[in-house]
Amino acid sequence: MTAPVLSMRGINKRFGAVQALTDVDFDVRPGEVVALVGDNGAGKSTLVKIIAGVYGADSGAIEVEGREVQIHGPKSAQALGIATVFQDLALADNLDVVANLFLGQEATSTGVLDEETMESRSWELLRQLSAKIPSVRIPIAALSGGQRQTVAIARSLVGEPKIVMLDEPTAALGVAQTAEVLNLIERLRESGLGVVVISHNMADVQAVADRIYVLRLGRNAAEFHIDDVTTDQLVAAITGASDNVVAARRARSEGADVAPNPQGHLPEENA
Amino acid sequence: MTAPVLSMRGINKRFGAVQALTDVDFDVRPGEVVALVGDNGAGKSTLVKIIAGVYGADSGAIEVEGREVQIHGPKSAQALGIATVFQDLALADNLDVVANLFLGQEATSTGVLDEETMESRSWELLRQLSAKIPSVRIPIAALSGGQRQTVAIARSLVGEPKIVMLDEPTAALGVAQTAEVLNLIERLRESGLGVVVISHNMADVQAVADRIYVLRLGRNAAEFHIDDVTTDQLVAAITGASDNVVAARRARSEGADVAPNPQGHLPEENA
Amino acid sequence: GSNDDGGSGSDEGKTIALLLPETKTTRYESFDKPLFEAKVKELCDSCKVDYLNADQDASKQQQQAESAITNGASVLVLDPVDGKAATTIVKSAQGSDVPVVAYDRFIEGADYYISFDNERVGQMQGEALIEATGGKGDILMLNGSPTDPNAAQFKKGAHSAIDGSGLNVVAEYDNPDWSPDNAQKFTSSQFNKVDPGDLAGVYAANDGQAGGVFAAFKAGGAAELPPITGQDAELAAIQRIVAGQQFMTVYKPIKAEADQAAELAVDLANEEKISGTEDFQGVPSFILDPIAVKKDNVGDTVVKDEFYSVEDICTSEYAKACEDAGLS
Amino acid sequence: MSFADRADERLVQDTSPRAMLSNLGRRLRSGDLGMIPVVVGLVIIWIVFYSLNDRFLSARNLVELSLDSATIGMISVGIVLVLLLGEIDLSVGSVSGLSGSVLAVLLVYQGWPLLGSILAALCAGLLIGVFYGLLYTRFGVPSFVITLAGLLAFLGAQLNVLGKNGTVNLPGDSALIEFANFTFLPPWLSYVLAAVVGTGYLLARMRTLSRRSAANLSTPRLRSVVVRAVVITAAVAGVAWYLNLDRGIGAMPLLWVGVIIAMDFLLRRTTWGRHVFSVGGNEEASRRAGIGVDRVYVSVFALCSMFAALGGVLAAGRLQAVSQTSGGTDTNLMAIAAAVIGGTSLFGGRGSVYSALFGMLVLQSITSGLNLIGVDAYVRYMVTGAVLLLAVTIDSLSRQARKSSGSG
Amino acid sequence: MSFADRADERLVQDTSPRAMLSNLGRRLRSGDLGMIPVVVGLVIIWIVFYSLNDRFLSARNLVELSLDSATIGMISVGIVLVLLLGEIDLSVGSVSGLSGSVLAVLLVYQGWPLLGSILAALCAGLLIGVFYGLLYTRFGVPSFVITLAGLLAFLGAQLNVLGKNGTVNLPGDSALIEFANFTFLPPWLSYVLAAVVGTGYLLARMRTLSRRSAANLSTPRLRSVVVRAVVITAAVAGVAWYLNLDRGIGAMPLLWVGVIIAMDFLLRRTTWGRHVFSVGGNEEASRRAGIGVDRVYVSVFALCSMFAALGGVLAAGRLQAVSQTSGGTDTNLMAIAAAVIGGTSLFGGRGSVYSALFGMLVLQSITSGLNLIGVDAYVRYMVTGAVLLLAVTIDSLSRQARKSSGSG
Ligand SMILES: Nc1ncnc2c1ncn2[C@@H]1O[C@H](COP(=O)(O)OP(=O)(O)OP(=O)(O)O)[C@@H](O)[C@H]1O
Ligand SMILES: Nc1ncnc2c1ncn2[C@@H]1O[C@H](COP(=O)(O)OP(=O)(O)OP(=O)(O)O)[C@@H](O)[C@H]1O
Ligand SMILES: [Mg+2]
Ligand SMILES: [Mg+2]
Repeated sequence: MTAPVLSMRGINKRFGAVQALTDVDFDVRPGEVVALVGDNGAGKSTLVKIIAGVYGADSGAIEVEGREVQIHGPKSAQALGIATVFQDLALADNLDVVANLFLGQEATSTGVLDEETMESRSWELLRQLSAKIPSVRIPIAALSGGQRQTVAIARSLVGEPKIVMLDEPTAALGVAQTAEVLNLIERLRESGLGVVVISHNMADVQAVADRIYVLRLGRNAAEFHIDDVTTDQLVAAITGASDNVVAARRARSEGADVAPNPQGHLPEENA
Repeated sequence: MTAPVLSMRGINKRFGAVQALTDVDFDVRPGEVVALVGDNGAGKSTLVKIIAGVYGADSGAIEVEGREVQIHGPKSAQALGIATVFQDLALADNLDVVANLFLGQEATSTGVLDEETMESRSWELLRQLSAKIPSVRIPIAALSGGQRQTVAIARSLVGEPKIVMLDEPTAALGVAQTAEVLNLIERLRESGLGVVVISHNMADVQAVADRIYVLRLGRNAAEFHIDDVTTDQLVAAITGASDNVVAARRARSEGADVAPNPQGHLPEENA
Repeated sequence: GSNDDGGSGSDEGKTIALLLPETKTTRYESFDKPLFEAKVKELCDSCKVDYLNADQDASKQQQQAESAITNGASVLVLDPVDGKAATTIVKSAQGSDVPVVAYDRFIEGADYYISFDNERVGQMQGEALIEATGGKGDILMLNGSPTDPNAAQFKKGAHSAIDGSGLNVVAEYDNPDWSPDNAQKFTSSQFNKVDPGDLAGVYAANDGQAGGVFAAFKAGGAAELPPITGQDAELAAIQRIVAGQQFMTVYKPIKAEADQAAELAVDLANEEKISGTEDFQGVPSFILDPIAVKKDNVGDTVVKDEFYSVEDICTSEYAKACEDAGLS
Repeated sequence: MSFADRADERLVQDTSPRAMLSNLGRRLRSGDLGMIPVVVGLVIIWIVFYSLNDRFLSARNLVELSLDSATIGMISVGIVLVLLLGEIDLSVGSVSGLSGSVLAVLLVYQGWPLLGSILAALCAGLLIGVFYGLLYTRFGVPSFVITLAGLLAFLGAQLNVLGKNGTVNLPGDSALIEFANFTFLPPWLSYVLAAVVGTGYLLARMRTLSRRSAANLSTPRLRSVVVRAVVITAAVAGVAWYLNLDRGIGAMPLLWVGVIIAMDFLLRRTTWGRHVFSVGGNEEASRRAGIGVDRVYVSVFALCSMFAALGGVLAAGRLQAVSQTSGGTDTNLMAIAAAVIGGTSLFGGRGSVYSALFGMLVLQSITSGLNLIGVDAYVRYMVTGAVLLLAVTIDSLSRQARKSSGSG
Repeated sequence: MSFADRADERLVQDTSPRAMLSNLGRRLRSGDLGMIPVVVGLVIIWIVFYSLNDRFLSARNLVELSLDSATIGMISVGIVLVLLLGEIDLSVGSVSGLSGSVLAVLLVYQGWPLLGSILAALCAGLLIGVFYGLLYTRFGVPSFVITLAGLLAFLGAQLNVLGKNGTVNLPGDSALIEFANFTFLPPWLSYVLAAVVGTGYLLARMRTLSRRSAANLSTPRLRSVVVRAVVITAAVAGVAWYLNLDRGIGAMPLLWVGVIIAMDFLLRRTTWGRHVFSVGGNEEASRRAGIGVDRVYVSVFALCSMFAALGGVLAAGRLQAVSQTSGGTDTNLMAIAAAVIGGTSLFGGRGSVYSALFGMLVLQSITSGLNLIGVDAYVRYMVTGAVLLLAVTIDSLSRQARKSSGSG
């Protein structure tokens, strides 16, 4: 097994009275797609933001390519080769699509912005993702939710990262765009990058992930290899109970009883 | 068949150089769940915003309960009994969860805000949706994506609407919360409301919808009854082609060829 | 009263408060204050001067008066931002047994008054202009700020002289903030109506505005400058007068005024008897005469009084003009 | 415990004294401190000036400070309201000057009764505010421009109303002058006031407490509520005692503080106040929630101008005269600066009316301290700037801490 | 057509003259008009004043207008920059006054050469700006407070630098006075300028055009580019011709317009400018995109103060003297107002340096028109306010239209 490109140990983060993360461990290897799943508010985005340098962890150690690092801000995370698509997208509403795609990585020729290169490259990137954007010269504020998300994802392809983190990248995407993003993730894996994907869609997770971390209420709740896990086990690990509302709905719609997985199968805690 | 509670004819909307909606027709009947699907940027949210009074249509007629109406703003839409969960959530980041839930419909006693009633009612609403929110007294800005979405959905349950419109309500939700929202939609249908759901998740759509409208590039592309349609047909109608990337992915992952649906099966255009 | 040092005959630790109205003209900080302080020091070594400046704000001045009384002042020497509104300060001070000397501007009900008469200043400016123009021709009038009560008094005095004469006021302007820039802009826009050469003279209420008027004439390409009035005897204005760029300024021998005020204040602090006053609207007063400074009497006024030294005035730029004017 | 709002296991819920102490430390570091940093800044300013001149903290000077703060402080209350909406009012100075002039002219030249004149002055303010609000909501002109135009236009109106004679002295025996300068609570009444405030606080908290436990929500401990009530009573009584060494608690500062408490109540405890915050935080979301956004704007602009008018009336009483300089440029800057120094954001949705109180006290303390020390004008300007910056930096540093710990 | 950016079938792409006309109508109604509404406001003001006094549009008065606008207009350029970041600088007046004083004192009392003095004055501005930027980025003090403190502190510094004699006359033969008052383009050069501007525009557009078609992107028609170039040349030549009836195009206004064009280029065509807009639009997003946000803030504050200093230097040249009132309160208000009137948002991320140009022209036109007509002080204030409001309402109404049609 290759050494992890990113490795985190004992990460804690508290916001006011809320302990968002408690002793979380997390590893990503090159050429591996790691899924991070968990209920709403489980702390997934917080973990991603800590890696991306948006928040500082209260305690815990982060290693990138075996070296312990301090991440002081988004800039230093990017310098370490970490590209991130945030759940809240983080686009500048007043700028157009091209400007947002290349924000912080503008193409220039003789010191002046090279708009033509950026614009034609934008069309390429967006077409790769099957984006349905009528014009790249309208401000982001005028885009639909899915169009914005596509722009945010395309952003992460500009530049040459070692690790790509995608926080619910397909939440607002149409069926075709979702498929393209899954294809993209597979392409990233093939080129040897470490990929972290957060998603609430178990089908998507199972389709692309090699390994799955489950967070529950800010703690490592379980870790699975993709081959060892069923959807029901995953859902049970996420919700913390096997007789959950998801199972109930499925049972109702299938008109049949699904045998509940005994909860004992799950690793109780990782730490 | 009952008379539509909401009926739209020939709706057009143009933004600058982009024709977002062209001659769109749309009906919702009481006690019916109508799904609105389509690719990113197809115009779904624009249509919902026109009904909710956020935008004015350039042309076209809207009838509510058989009477032709002019919707001058969100307030007048609400007066007509239309409650909306917007895709961009539209919450006040600086206010806490309770304040957002009851915004515009505050509970008062003797002219003063009745915080206790609102707070305990908030806990009820959120528990109904299995929300994982640690405290209702923190500002919305401190919530995770899914937590915000739950708050936005819970908002639509305060008050007594005739039509509930949910624009991608489950995009950021966890599996349990998604199941609860689907349950909620069914409860709304049972109590005789007209429900409009926008979603990119075909499984969810097929689970709760009675009728499905497909928008493509701002036009009515197809209309299905839930019993008459397969997922493949739906996807083909959305993407406008049966040999699409979704089918390709599915084919690849199933290791088998799926027979492409002949496109001729779909109604070409509704208008 | 809170004047806890009051009542004793000795001059041990007396505090005299000097309240001046603004900082935008130099006279207060550069002359009134140091001259007053020096004279007090000379008369009464242990006396202390509390100096306060109200930045042209009447309510701030009221607060400062209260502060001074809090601080144990035995006398207030008050140059009011607004002479009319300052009657309140007088009453409040007198209520605390602190006598008030109205300095430079009149306050009704003050215990004493030392000044040059504001209306008289305006009148002198007007008369000088009549003299310079021969009492006929077109003039511009640039008055002080419409939000400054004293400006109205200068304006009134000037009109009392000009209105009866043969001078014709083509345009009149109340300049917000007494701003030289505004004066320049106003004057140059008048050149659209009147050729600069056709103007017989310009009434400018103070030296700052006179500077703006001069700049406008120069920028407008005027071959010859008409007489321009001024007030305050700012160094820049004296230099212009020497160079023939400004006709006159009104010089108030501040040293005389400050010295008189200091003597009076020390006497009051020591509760000595005051004599030699005249009556001005019911207030015992020392009325001093302002002096019109023109090119020919610069040496006999501001230089003689050591208001400015010849070196101050005659920078390299003005050396030649100084020579011509006989300043050395 | 099984309170509805304490069920989540991620909530850190240790109520032992040690935990509460460590919590305080955490709050200190994370900057979640409300008004405390500004108050700390104020205390530092007081200590420094006291060490330079010990009359600074004399009862007499503090009474003067309270009187001086009240006039522009009243105007600042209105500024806080517009800032909460993310708007601005540059014309409060002119409006206060105009209202003062209306009052003076009606009272002195037209012989109106005092109350009638005051009402007319306030109405003038109200009308101006409504006019602003309508301009803003109908035409969408930025409030900066509307009120800049108002600053000029109403200064012109003020000059016009005052007429060519300028300064108008109010009648020396006017009740307004009496109120603004010479009316103080008698000592016994000031202690009664302290008791009333304390009891009022206690009763209000007890009511909340019982309603919360009825709704099965977590409650603060009764003991801590009682302790707070006692501390509040003692603090008010202490202030009253010290000020009573001189003239005591003035009627005008009392009105000011009363207005602030009342506005704070309106903002935090009524539907209207909630809507002010929501419109300031996210106008679009508020509109979509069906809130009458336009009405909120108009009401806030109207209130702001009315407070400006009230400030102008009080200033007239305090100065016992109205002149062309009444409500000059400084007034605007001071009123806005007080609100901002107190921590109200210029971008809307964040702040408290108490910032008008503490911000004004900071500004007036600097002015008053420098008056007592007596320095050259240029030094005074420079020191004022520097002290101002220092006072606010304390607040900003604590906010900074909050930001970087991710909880803001 | 198969351009990469014209593939979407929802794009309305009719380029017939009739469609272009109906498009213009649509843009008119939807308010997507950039600077046009302000220019319309300006034209209306001009027509009104012209009808009241026909000297208003005389070549002489327009030359004066251009000279009067340039000094504070230069300061306003810097204000636009800070506004684009959603910040404010209240101290530009004091900084311009201080720089003017530094210049005058070095030049007259210290005998420095003119260029050295100017450089020192500009450096003073630059240092102040850098200091602001560091305070803002290190401590997070709101720029309103920092620059309010600066307003006071640097006013004090100005008084101190000027010393006890106050006003300093610049040497009458100084090249600065020459530049600010008497240097005008000779007629032939002004027409050459027109030709150069037109050709420059044409060449730049042609280059873009060829690069775009090389990248397979849609291009505007060559014909329309040429037409525009001709119109621009004709307009500049026309203005030059009219001004040449009097003294011609002044060097100082030319510098001002040149600076505006250069800053517009920097803002729209360089990485730095892009970052200014992104930080102003969404600071957090910019930070996450790895932009050196702090550096952007510092550079903008520095530039703003430097432009203020440059404005102070020019004002000194124009007035031929520096005094305590140089850069008084009006300067701040005028400089900020010009930017806002020109349509730059106070909330960051939206605006153009051209707003400094047109906003300043609006303000100066009102002043100059009222000077020509000659009215009482109070009427002057009221009319200035009213005209200002009217001029901006046109702009706001068009923006309003855009908002309600959902395209903003
Ligand atoms: N800036 C913040 N301030 C305070 N609390 C926060 C902040 N950000 C997150 N939290 C809290 O931390 C917890 C974890 O949030 P996080 O955004 O990491 O959840 P998540 O797993 O991404 O959820 P989702 O699936 O809904 O996106 C939540 O309870 C949230 O309330
Ligand atoms: N305010 C606006 N200004 C300009 N164009 C807009 C605006 N809102 C939407 N559009 C355009 O209208 C089209 C339809 O957008 P809409 O938000 O309705 O799409 P949608 O179907 O909801 O897509 P998604 O699935 O991504 O949410 C898009 O191309 C978008 O660019
Ligand atoms: Mg998340
Ligand atoms: Mg949508």
